[in-house]
Amino acid sequence: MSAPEPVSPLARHLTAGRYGAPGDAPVYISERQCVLVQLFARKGRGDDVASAMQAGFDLQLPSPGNAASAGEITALWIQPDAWMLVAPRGSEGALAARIKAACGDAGSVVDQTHGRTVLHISGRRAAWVLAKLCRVDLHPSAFGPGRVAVTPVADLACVLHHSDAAPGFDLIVFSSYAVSFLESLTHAALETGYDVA
Amino acid sequence: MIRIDCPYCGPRDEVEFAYRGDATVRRPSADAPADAFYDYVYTRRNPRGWHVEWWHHAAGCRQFLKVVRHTMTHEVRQVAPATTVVDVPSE
Amino acid sequence: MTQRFRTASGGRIDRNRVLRFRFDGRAYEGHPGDTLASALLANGVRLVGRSFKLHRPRGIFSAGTEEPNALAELRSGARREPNTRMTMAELYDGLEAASQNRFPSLRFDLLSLGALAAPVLSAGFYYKTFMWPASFWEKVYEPLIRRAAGLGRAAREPDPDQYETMHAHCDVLVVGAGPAGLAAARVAGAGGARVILCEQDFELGGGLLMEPEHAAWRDETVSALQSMAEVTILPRTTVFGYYDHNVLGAVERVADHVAAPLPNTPRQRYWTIRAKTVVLATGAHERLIAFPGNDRPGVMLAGAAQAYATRFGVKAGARALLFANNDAAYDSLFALQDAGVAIAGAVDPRPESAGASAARARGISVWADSEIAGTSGGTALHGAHVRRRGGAGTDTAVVADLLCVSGGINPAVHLASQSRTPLRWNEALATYVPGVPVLAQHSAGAAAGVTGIAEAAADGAKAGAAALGAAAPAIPLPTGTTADARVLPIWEVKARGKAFVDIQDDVTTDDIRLAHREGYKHIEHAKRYTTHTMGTDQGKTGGIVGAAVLAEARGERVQDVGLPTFRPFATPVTWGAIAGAHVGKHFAPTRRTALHEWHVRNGAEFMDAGQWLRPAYYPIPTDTDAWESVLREARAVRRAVGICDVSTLGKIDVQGRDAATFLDRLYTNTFSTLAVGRARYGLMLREDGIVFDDGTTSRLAEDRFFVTTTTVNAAAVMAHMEFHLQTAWPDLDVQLASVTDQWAAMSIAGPKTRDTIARIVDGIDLSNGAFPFMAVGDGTVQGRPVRVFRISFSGEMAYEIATPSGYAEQVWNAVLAAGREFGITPYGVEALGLLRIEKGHVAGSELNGQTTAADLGLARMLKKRGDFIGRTLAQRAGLTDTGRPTLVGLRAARRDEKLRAGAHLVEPGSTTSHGWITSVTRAVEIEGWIGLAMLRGGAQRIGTRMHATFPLKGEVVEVEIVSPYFVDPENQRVRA
Amino acid sequence: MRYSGLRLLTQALTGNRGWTPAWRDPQPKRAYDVVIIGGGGHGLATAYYLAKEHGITNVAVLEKGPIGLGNTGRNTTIVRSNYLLPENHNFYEWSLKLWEGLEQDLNYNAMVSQRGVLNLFHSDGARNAAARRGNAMRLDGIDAELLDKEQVRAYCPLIDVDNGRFPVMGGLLQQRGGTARHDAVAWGFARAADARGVDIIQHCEVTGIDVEGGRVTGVQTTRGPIRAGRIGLAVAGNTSRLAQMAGLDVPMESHVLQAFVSESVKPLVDQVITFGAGHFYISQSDKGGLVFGGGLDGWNTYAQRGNLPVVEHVWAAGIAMMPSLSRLRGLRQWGGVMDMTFDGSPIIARTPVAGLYMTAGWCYGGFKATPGSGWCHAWTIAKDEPHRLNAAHTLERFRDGRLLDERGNGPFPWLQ
Ligand SMILES: Cc1cc2nc3c(=O)[nH]c(=O)nc-3n(C[C@H](O)[C@H](O)[C@H](O)COP(=O)(O)OP(=O)(O)OC[C@H]3O[C@@H](n4cnc5c(N)ncnc54)[C@H](O)[C@@H]3O)c2cc1C
Ligand SMILES: NC(=O)c1ccc[n+]([C@@H]2O[C@H](COP(=O)([O-])OP(=O)(O)OC[C@H]3O[C@@H](n4cnc5c(N)ncnc54)[C@H](O)[C@@H]3O)[C@@H](O)[C@H]2O)c1
Ligand SMILES: Cc1cc2nc3c(=O)[nH]c(=O)nc-3n(C[C@H](O)[C@H](O)[C@H](O)COP(=O)(O)O)c2cc1C
Ligand SMILES: [Zn+2]
Repeated sequence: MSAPEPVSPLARHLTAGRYGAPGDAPVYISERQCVLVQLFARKGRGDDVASAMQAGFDLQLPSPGNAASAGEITALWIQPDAWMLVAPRGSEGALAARIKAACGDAGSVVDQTHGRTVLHISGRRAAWVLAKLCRVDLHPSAFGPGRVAVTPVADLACVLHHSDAAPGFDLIVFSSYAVSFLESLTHAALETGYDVA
Repeated sequence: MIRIDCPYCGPRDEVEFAYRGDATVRRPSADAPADAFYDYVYTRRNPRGWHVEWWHHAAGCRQFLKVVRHTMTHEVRQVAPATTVVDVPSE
Repeated sequence: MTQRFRTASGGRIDRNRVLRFRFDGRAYEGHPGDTLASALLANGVRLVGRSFKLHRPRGIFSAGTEEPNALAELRSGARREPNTRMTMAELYDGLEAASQNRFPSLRFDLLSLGALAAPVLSAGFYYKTFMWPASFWEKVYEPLIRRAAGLGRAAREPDPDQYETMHAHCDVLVVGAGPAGLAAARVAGAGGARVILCEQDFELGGGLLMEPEHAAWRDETVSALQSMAEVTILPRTTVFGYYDHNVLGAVERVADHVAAPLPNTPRQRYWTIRAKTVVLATGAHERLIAFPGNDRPGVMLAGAAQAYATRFGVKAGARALLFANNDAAYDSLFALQDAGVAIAGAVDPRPESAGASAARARGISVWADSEIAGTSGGTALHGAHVRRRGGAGTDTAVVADLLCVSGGINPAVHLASQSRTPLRWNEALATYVPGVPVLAQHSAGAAAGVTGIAEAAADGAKAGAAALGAAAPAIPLPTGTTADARVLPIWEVKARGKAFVDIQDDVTTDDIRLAHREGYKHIEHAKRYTTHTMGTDQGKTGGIVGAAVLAEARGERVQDVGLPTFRPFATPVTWGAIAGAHVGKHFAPTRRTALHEWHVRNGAEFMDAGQWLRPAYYPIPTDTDAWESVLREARAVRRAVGICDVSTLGKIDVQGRDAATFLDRLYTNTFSTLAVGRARYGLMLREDGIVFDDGTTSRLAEDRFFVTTTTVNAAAVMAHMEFHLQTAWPDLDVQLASVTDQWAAMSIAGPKTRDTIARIVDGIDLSNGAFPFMAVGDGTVQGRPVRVFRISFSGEMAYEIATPSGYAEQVWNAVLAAGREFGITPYGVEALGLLRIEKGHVAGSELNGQTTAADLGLARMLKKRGDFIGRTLAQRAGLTDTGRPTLVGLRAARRDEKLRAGAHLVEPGSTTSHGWITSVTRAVEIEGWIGLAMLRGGAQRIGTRMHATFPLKGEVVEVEIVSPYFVDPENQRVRA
Repeated sequence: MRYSGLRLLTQALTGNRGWTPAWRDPQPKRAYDVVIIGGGGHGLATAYYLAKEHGITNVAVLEKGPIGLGNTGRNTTIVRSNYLLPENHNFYEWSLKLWEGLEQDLNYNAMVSQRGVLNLFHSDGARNAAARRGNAMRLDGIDAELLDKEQVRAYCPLIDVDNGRFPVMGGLLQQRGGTARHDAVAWGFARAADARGVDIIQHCEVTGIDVEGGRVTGVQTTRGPIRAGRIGLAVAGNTSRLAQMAGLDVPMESHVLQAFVSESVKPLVDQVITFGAGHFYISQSDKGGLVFGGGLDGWNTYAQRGNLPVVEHVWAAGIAMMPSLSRLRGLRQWGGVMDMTFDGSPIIARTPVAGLYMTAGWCYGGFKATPGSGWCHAWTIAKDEPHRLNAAHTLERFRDGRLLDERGNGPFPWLQ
């Protein structure tokens, strides 16, 4: 029996095609299939978790407002002594287990792979479209590649990661709101037009 | 719009936060008399001036922050992590 | 001939293109660059509206946002938009507008006959009459008043257009793109700042637009700004409010200059702008002078007449007379003369002035030391009476169809004042200017009392530099000399007839004096008593004039009387714009479980639970009504097996060394004694001793718990936990993660549950011995991880299966397949409610924030030892009073009678309520309707009968008071 | 001078020159039997009923600014008595009865307009709560009706019953509820109290309360000290500050509530409607402006101004309820400082300081209480004991746990 495939809440909601205004600067919207693991350092064990992650994954846990990557894993700071680790889809629960094994009782680990959905928006006007929904300043002088903001987008809790310079942004939202979120995002993108890959 | 400079996340709009009232009252110990709990829950100075208050960065880093804010001007003078001891400005 | 009043040349309109439009059904033509007002004036239309109270004829008074009179209903049907300032409405081809507040027509308005009664309709007259008979107010007087009042008519259908929000951040926000704003923006932009420049007009330039000689500087500055990457220019954008922390609100009219927005484009966009520094270059509004007949169509602000001539290429009249107390206004008159308007002369209260000399040099006759004591004409001005100041000598009748008035200028200090910048009296201009700001803000140009193009631009550049806070680059500035804006402060000409200080609301100088006489002497009292400054223009042209009249009555100086508070909206903005995209189904986000689409495909009827959508029930074709579905589903659970999506329950992963200690303090019961692999029902109080929430908590490891909360309280419980963890017990080692969305959960309940799920759950021995009631374990279903809980809300043998939500549908389908032979039935929230009521489990209707644990029969859950939240205050006398209502069960005495939640329990024949029904249902376990209720002396009344009365429907039902546990009170089934 | 249509006519014929001040502007005396602090509706009504019902006329109302510009002058004017708890609805019903005869009593047209107040609900739970409330009212003889969805549609066609995010299920209607002209209420009470000898002293801020041996003796003001045998506080959002002058910390916080008025339009909304799926309520003033508001900004403040987040929510909720309002324009926005208690219900009571009384804690609902509050406060001051109608509205109830928490929100004033 092959490994069961989880179903994304957006599975039936993202249909490839071009939508909205026909201009020449559309944004591109897609879903990313990821493994998400929430890692906490236990009280007073920040250093231990940091060195465990360094040793086990060669990953330096980022400071507030930032992301850091090592290999396929990207760590996003989400709250004091807590990070969201993002990696490409792999076997169920495996990454969480590896991290827990590495951190031991210095860390608490919670698999959130199914609890969150990751959308990606890119294109020259991506920040402009996001500014309709997002209250933080996305200007290069205030934000930029490698930066992370935990902030509501379209009134929904979101981890916003400026993931690539293109520019491109990852938007990590609660799965139960994913459809609602997508509706707001695509509505905001009607004016530039958007392309679903 | 109140803007609160979260020590972790940076300046954010008030909508990201949930207000949680006077931060100068402290939960009494378990053996404290009922009056102490009464004061903790109900008695408020409610100052017209500087107020030290809790704001929960609910849509951000999930931290309860101590915010020193003026209740007439709404100026925010200090935003600190929950365990920080903050002084109420005299002016 | 169309456009009779168009000048031969000049102006910023595109004469090569013609736009057609209609006003009150008649067709006219105008040009791109026109406003509705300028186009109407070009066509010689003078009468455009009726005043608020007296229905007097009104014409176009200004050329901007300050317009009190020229308000129209724009567009039609669902797009009808009342009270649109014609002076701001950009002309487009096909525009349709109608005058308002008149019946049956603008020219013959029956309600204007009411003006005959004008002396009775003095300020505040309605407070003194209409009191007899009392019942006539709602039936007769008020409807009459209401029908006569009001201005335009609102649309009655939903708005077909879209609106949007936009969030912006900048170093420098410049409000207003006149010379001051343009210069400020350019300096700040050239200095490298992120700049946003908002201009409410469709063209940038402000006062420059009516000064052709400065067009070159304007054009060069605008293109310089356009070339700066960090400068955002927003025309058609009104900054409406200045809020705390330098946050300003603005509305951009994206598509109001076309008949309807393009597809994919919003009509308007609401901007929230967070600015490090703000430059207010909002210019000034010219003010009126109160003289009798100053409201007649044809009376116009001098600057406006100039704007029509030089910007729009329109002669606002054929023969113009000026009444002004300052030199600057003469420039307007000269501009009219240059545009080919015949000049009747100038009336100046000053004995001598530079303006007057200049006028005479241009061959214009000047009545110095004079004033205008009245106007003549019907619905259009025919002339004015000029007399010596104070009324000496005889009046001269001057023929003119355009009377340009200038009483000086009022800097547009609205936004500054909203931001708590104090206002300062400026003697030379006899008006208020901004004082020292409180926030990071600069006022510049006419907004700061600095008039003249060159001066304003220089002042703007200075403000731009100050905002930049760094060495400011030099920019080219316009040069030139400007007429003196200083005034001789005259506010009113006292002569026979109505002299208006608020033209829209028909407030006269006599009204102000009457208010004073009656004791409404404070400016805010006078405002409210007379309605002065309360119209759509908020007294922009006459506010200070009314204050001056009041000051005179009080024997004080104007500056000692003050002005009414400046409030948002500096200019009114569209309601829909602020609502943005949050309309219709998008008013609030929708939360869906991982099984949502299965529910949709299987015909579920949904209901809202907070933001969640939950299946209420799943009708099948043979169900004749909803109850039949619900009863069918519930029976399936009681008799065989059912499955219900319970993913919406809040789930919190609690880890850490001190996790158990923490839960002990949060819950009224103890969790530190719970064994790994076991679950326990927990009750949480608020600190005031009232029940907050309940749910089951499972111990997954020594240092790890899985907490569930009620659906509606999930977020509140999480915040409650974080609050206490971070503020009261920061020493505890506990980590909290919301895993509500990570885990989908389904409750499988009924006697055939074990038989069903044992077929598919691997890795757990589900036998009663190995996995008893309240056991928890991890396993798999067809290779998908699951966590199984042996808990029950329905009162039946039940298991809850949680699975990572991406597998929800697969696991759900596996259970359905396994249970098919038992007739497994999906059940919704309605059946769930039925089952829990039969079982006597409390839920939201009982946990309503007003009940204690004892009220709900849960007193035994309060541990005797150790602290927990709410312990102390729960013991207050009022909360332990034995007279409090407590939980009981009810049955309709006649089994076929329906019970209703919200009914009250009374003794037969009495109206004294002893309690109320919280939840009801038709039962499946027993016959008829049952319910739960909160009843005083509940325990003692069990076995008695009472009346459940529902006066709202005139219903009374006899009920038996019974134990709330209708089903299996011994908990045999759940342990089976 | 008595007001009437005839007087209006005769005055009109003589140029309206004969009108006299609605109330005098006296100098403060050195001492009064009773000093009422706060010249809002509640303070003025207290003074009026002290004089009218109890014959106590040596009374001063001290107001720091001009009268009636506190919450009385900035509220959305809704009057109703549709409360759940008997302690509350019986009190408010008495107040509503006073409203019904107020104009004739005061000889001032306060434009009490019983146009109906409809509270919408959108869920079974909310319907049941509305039914419980309406039935409770009916049992105590107060009018209430339960409308279903179709009746709501018929009652007010502008309401979007079906298409919203939270469709309307029905509403609880009180036909006798409605609005009154806020300013006129203050002015009418002032004029009527003045006519009975009460001194209304404006621009007189109380800066201290003198207490000797646990009993009040007078006040310090910006216009000098004034002795008083009894003192009644009616200062709304400033109650904490005034109570502290007498050494009391009260269970109250000050919060801002915003209100809005649209540009004036022809009659559109003929009733008072409150939305049940968000914070929004609306009525139309006689001038034609749609007067609307919503919830608190939600943090302690003494400033009479609010902020954009609440504007956004309230306006969006407005469009959700009545989509056709979308193209109207907002004209003005302001705020008032609310005296929020920890259970959302008022306090009309004696205090631990002898001779000091208060009517306070009105939250955002005290305008409708104006006559009733003044009436009960006057009774409590005159007799040094509460009337039956305000017996439960004590200061001690918080300590005793006898809370009057209508909505079960708990001790969080910003959520009440
Ligand atoms: C936006 C808004 C909407 C509302 N809507 C409604 C509604 O629809 N229905 C309803 O029933 N209620 C409503 N309310 C509540 C209602 O307005 C108030 O509860 C009520 O008006 C309070 O009246 P008051 O006389 O107690 O207070 P106020 O009118 O505020 O009077 C208190 C007075 O005390 C004075 N004062 C304060 N300190 C001192 C001092 N030291 N010395 C002297 N004087 C002092 C103040 O200047 C003020 O004039 C609303 C309130 C607001 C702000
Ligand atoms: N109205 C008059 O009659 C009058 C009076 C004095 C001065 N002036 C002239 O005004 C000029 C002074 O230059 P200035 O730059 O100080 O003023 P300005 O009047 O040229 O420019 C102000 C600009 O701000 C815009 N504005 C105002 N409030 C706004 C808001 N809330 N949101 C967005 N835009 C807003 C206006 O539309 C205008 O374009 C000179 O030409 C002077 O002669 C005119
Ligand atoms: C019921 C009601 C109706 C109002 N209608 C108007 C109106 O038509 N025009 C107006 O300018 N203001 C109106 N206002 C607002 C007042 O002008 C004023 O803003 C408010 O009373 C608060 O006072 P303040 O702004 O002086 O602080 C209204 C206020 C209320 C309470
Ligand atoms: Zn934060």
